[in-house]
Amino acid sequence: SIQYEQEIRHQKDFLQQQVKIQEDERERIAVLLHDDIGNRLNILSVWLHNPEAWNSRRSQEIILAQIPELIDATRSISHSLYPINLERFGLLLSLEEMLSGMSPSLHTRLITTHPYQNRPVVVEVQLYRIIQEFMTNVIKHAEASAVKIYLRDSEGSLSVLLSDNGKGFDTGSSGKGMGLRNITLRLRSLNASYKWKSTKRQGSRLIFIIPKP
Amino acid sequence: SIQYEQEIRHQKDFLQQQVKIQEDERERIAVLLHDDIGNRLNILSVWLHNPEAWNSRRSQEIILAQIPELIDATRSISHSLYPINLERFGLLLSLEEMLSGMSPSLHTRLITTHPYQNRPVVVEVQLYRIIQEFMTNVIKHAEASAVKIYLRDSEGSLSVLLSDNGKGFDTGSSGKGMGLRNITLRLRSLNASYKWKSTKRQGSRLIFIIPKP
Amino acid sequence: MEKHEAPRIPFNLHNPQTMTIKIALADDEELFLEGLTRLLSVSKEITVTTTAEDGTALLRKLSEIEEGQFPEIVLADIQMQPMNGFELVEQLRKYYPDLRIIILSSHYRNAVFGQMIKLGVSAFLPKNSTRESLLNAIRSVHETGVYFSPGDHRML
Ligand SMILES: Nc1ncnc2c1ncn2[C@@H]1O[C@H](COP(=O)(O)OP(=O)(O)OP(=O)(O)O)[C@@H](O)[C@H]1O
Ligand SMILES: Nc1ncnc2c1ncn2[C@@H]1O[C@H](COP(=O)(O)OP(=O)(O)OP(=O)(O)O)[C@@H](O)[C@H]1O
Ligand SMILES: [K+]
Ligand SMILES: [Mg+2]
Ligand SMILES: [Mg+2]
Ligand SMILES: [Mg+2]
Repeated sequence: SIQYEQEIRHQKDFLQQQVKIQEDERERIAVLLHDDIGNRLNILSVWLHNPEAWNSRRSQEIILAQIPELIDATRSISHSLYPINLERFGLLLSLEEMLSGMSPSLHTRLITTHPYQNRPVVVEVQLYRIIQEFMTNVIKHAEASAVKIYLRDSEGSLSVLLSDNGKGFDTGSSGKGMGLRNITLRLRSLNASYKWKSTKRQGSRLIFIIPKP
Repeated sequence: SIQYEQEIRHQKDFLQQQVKIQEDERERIAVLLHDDIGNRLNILSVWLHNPEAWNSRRSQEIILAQIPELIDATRSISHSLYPINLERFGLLLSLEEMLSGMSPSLHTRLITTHPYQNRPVVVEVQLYRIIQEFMTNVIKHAEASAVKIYLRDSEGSLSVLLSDNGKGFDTGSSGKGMGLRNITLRLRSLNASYKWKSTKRQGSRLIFIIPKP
Repeated sequence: MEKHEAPRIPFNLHNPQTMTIKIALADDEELFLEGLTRLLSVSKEITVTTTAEDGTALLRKLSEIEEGQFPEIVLADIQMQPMNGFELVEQLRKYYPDLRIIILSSHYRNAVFGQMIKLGVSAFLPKNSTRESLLNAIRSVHETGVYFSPGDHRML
């Protein structure tokens, strides 16, 4: 009974933490939109509403310079929120995109041993997020120089191996972060079996298998 | 023990639901940003990059027409995410702004009996969200013609009364919505004591008291 | 999938009457299409002969086009309904193998770039390109069959 109570408290804490994180993220994006994008648009508006803008070369240059910055800013917020290209271009291209955005000092490889069969978007979003969270941890903590992502799609079940060659960590005591907990949550929602392995100074790896649908 | 297991399962379901809702919202905003804002920026770009744009009336009209729509779209996404003005202008002004955005057919009143003392933003965000969620339900379900929000700030503890004159509902069987559950979650995180009251055809009310900090 | 009769391609570049580069445009955003048509029409070396608001409409228009008006280059968006850019490229490659294709996209380039090269696309440009880079790309694709931006070179 004490065990149950602990488990319930544990769940409640986790929930509150989730709500807090969600709220923080909403705030971050709202502020970015309001201040960054909003301010840029207001500046653009002022310049465009100046009748001189339409005759002065300098004004035109200033106006034109705003556009790519606005487009980049919007795109990067959009991208940080949700991999919308998943639906449009599929998991593999989205993963390639993710990896190509990483620092060149981290050597990344995406290896598919059997041709990957597309899965429903709800599944691919979970897969994408798991890999994204793993990559974030590698960048934040691992001090690694290389990461590999293997996807092996055979007879309906999909095996995934994520590994880095960094400093490793104690996978038993997961600590207070949300990242590993979120990965677990997503793996469970996919009915995956999974296993962490990490040895000091010999990198970290996560293997999981998603059963046939 | 069965009760505990139920409670744990309940919590887990709730958690999964929260994660799902969060994911859906992120997707909604990402798509809006990419497609709605992104497309408009591309239109702006292609017209502005035409050297003739600066002399043609049609170009100027199209270019200028994009700006307010871009500003409105950005602002409304931002506001739907987080009440950023809370930090800047405080709870009362933010609530007034919320109410002023409601349909004129719903008569709204914000009544403060003692002068309201500002609280930390984390608290005010929760307050704002509770009231926002209540108002959303009134609009969606209550068929009410009037809503009142009382704030009574005396000797450090804050009493809030939210009420509508709509069709009422069974406050015991909360149903499957997230709204009431979120309200409860937030009230708990504020250590508030609270009470729902609703009678068929005689409206709904929520009273809560936030203790001295 | 609809079948499209392949017309005889009047590929007469050396005919002095057709010295301008004939272009077809496909984008589902009406105002973008109009803006792009105007932007390109400023240049004397280019004639926009066909515009369409999605892939299917473009294929239909190409199959009905008058002799001498058939475009040499298509500029197409990726995100369109009911036929998106990928499907459109496949159809165009199949029915009009000599027609050159430039993709205009607001999408993250890296991911799509490789796939598009495999499909036989001649160039890949962001939608907010300057008029000059659009013209450079069109000229280069017209003359050499491909155009790589400085960014593309880095990716290759
Ligand atoms: N690939 C890795 N290499 C080395 N250490 C790791 C790796 N992944 C996780 N860790 C360790 O595990 C801890 C928990 O990771 P987790 O993702 O749960 O939290 P976090 O990254 O610290 O914070 P958050 O993900 O919530 O922003 C990390 O603080 C880090 O010490
Ligand atoms: N002010 C109200 N007047 C009448 N009925 C209400 C009111 N507030 C809530 N309800 C009833 O309680 C139910 C649960 O509300 P709740 O906010 O939890 O969910 P929802 O509004 O249906 O969906 P969600 O909030 O998740 O979008 C509603 O479906 C509605 O029937
Ligand atoms: K697009
Ligand atoms: Mg982490
Ligand atoms: Mg509700
Ligand atoms: Mg489009």
